[in-house]
Amino acid sequence: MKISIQINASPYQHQAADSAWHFIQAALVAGHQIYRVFFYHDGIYNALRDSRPPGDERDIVKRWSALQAEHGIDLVVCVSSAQRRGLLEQSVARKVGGYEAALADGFRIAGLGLLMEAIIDADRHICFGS
Amino acid sequence: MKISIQINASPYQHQAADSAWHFIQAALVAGHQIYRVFFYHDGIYNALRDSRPPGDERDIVKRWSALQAEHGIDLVVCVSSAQRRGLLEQSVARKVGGYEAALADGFRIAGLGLLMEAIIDADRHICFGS
Amino acid sequence: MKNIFFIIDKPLHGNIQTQEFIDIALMAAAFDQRVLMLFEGDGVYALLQQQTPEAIGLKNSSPLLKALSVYDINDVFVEAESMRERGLSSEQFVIEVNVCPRAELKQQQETADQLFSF
Amino acid sequence: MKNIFFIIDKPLHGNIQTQEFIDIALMAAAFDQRVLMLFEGDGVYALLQQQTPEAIGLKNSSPLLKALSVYDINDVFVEAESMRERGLSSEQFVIEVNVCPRAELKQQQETADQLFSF
Amino acid sequence: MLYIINKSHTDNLALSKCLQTASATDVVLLIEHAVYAALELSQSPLTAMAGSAVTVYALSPDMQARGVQQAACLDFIQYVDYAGFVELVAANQPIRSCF
Amino acid sequence: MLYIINKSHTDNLALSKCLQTASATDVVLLIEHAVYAALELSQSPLTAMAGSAVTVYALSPDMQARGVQQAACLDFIQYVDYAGFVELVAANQPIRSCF
Repeated sequence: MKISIQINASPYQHQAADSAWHFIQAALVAGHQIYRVFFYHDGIYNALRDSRPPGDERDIVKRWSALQAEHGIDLVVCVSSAQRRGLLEQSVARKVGGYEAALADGFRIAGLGLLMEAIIDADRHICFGS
Repeated sequence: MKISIQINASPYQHQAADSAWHFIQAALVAGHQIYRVFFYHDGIYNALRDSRPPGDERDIVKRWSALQAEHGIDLVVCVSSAQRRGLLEQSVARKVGGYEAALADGFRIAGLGLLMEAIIDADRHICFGS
Repeated sequence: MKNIFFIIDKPLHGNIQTQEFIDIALMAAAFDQRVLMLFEGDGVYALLQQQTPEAIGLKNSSPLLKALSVYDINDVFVEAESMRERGLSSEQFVIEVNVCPRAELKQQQETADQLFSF
Repeated sequence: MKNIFFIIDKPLHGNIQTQEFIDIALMAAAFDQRVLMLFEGDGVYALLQQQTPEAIGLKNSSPLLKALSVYDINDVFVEAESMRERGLSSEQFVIEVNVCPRAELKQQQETADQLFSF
Repeated sequence: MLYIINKSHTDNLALSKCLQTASATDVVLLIEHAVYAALELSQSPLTAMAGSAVTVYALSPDMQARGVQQAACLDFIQYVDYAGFVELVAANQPIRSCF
Repeated sequence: MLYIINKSHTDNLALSKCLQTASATDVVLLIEHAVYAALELSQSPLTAMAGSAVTVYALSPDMQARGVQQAACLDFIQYVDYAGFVELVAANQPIRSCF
């Protein structure tokens, strides 16, 4: 089954990113395909590359990057949610002197169209929020 | 009267930053002193320099910077909240190849001791959260 | 074409969440999906006239509701119980809506391909 | 020295908020302030034994509660009504606490210089 | 004691809880989504408080933002703008933000 | 329909609301702070649901994290781990995340 995921809340302050990650792990083990993970609202903060949690805690951002590296899962950050909150596309960052490398490895920034595509093509779309 | 302020929630997704800002404006007009604004928990996202809201909306981050520039109000971002969530001190950012200029103008990053100082020295300490 | 049911149970002004949520509904309509919108709980307050978020420096999002019909989103429902609990009548709303009882809306939701809330 | 009253009304595990909040209390104690802690509402669940957040990959924050006495924070209260509503007894808790009725805690709060919740 | 409530009563029990212990010397201030509780027909825990000694304020700019009209509110509610909010903070101690 | 509830019932009315319309074909899954509602002595809206046709699951890893013991839960509650969560998602349509 093709399952699409949406994350609407910031990491650490809410359990959404943790719940989604455990769900995805179990879905992969069960042989399902994760069509896409779409980060919306405060969910975009999951993609901040400079996140440095204490060494004895899980690293949520790195865990997302690893999910992409190991399973090729498409991690998409909504461009309008991100721009409002301080995470810029590389081309925009370059133009305004912002942080071109703010996005952690494995994520890409794109429009709401990719969310629609996921909803239309996937068999299930599950939201995790605050 | 010396009033100290604490912001515990992210901008835009919650009204906390707006409520606090209007409160501070009114307090200044009434002749009170704003001892410090301390950003804790997800409140640290108020200090992301690259935030670019649409042109027809208020710019929360710029508004904080202006408050510091015009009234010299001390804007302090908690170092441990910030590091966990992806906003690094300049010296740390330099060391790990992060974004040295991630912090918007007028903010500084410091420890919880500055919150304690504010609570002890100020006549009132008001929290705004989600 | 999928039936996508958007459920708004939060007010319109004060933060960006509801506005960002409606953006998804408009995008779904632009993608030629069948969009149904339901206002329930405190979401019914989103429909009130005379909201002036400019009073706290916020952009007025009420025009976004008026844009629904422009995007051919005409299946806009309000839960009757939520209105009654708040003493509201549909004349107080900025757009025309279908007032439906909770039980009927539940049946409608069961036929949806996708339920969306936030 | 100020009387600072910390009110915890949320569980301990699942997210970082409560842990970050307790950090403030420890810091206040380190600054030689008089710290009082009150667990009420769902906050009483924070005191439960046998929490194993490792099951969902989270760090166990229960030791933070045991650290309170190390920081000389001994005025730890639990609202009796919140415990009763949840059928909990203080033997189920990881630390020793003072169980107090709501009305008495209200009087205590009135004497505080600073009330802190999150 | 000044209670600052910022969530809708249909979302959160903070308002109910503070009214359980609030006394004549206490002040309750409704801000943000909590202003809906001032409405007479809101079925909020305030509707049972007529004649009580507790003083309740609502932040009028937050009411305006949401289209909450004073004429539709409970008659014992008082109104403040941000300047009044600051005055309440200066006049009351301690303050509890019920977030 | 699968309802996913993630907030404590003392914080939020999502669980009450979904139980008002849930029928025999519906499934309710409690995750995150919502698992406290499975406790027999929680005074949650579930405590009045014994004998009802609605199927209620609680996510066991979230229970363990919080020290919520199965022995202290209502006897009609069923338990799933994340693998079971995935199975519930695969088996039910539509799904409503009540956040």
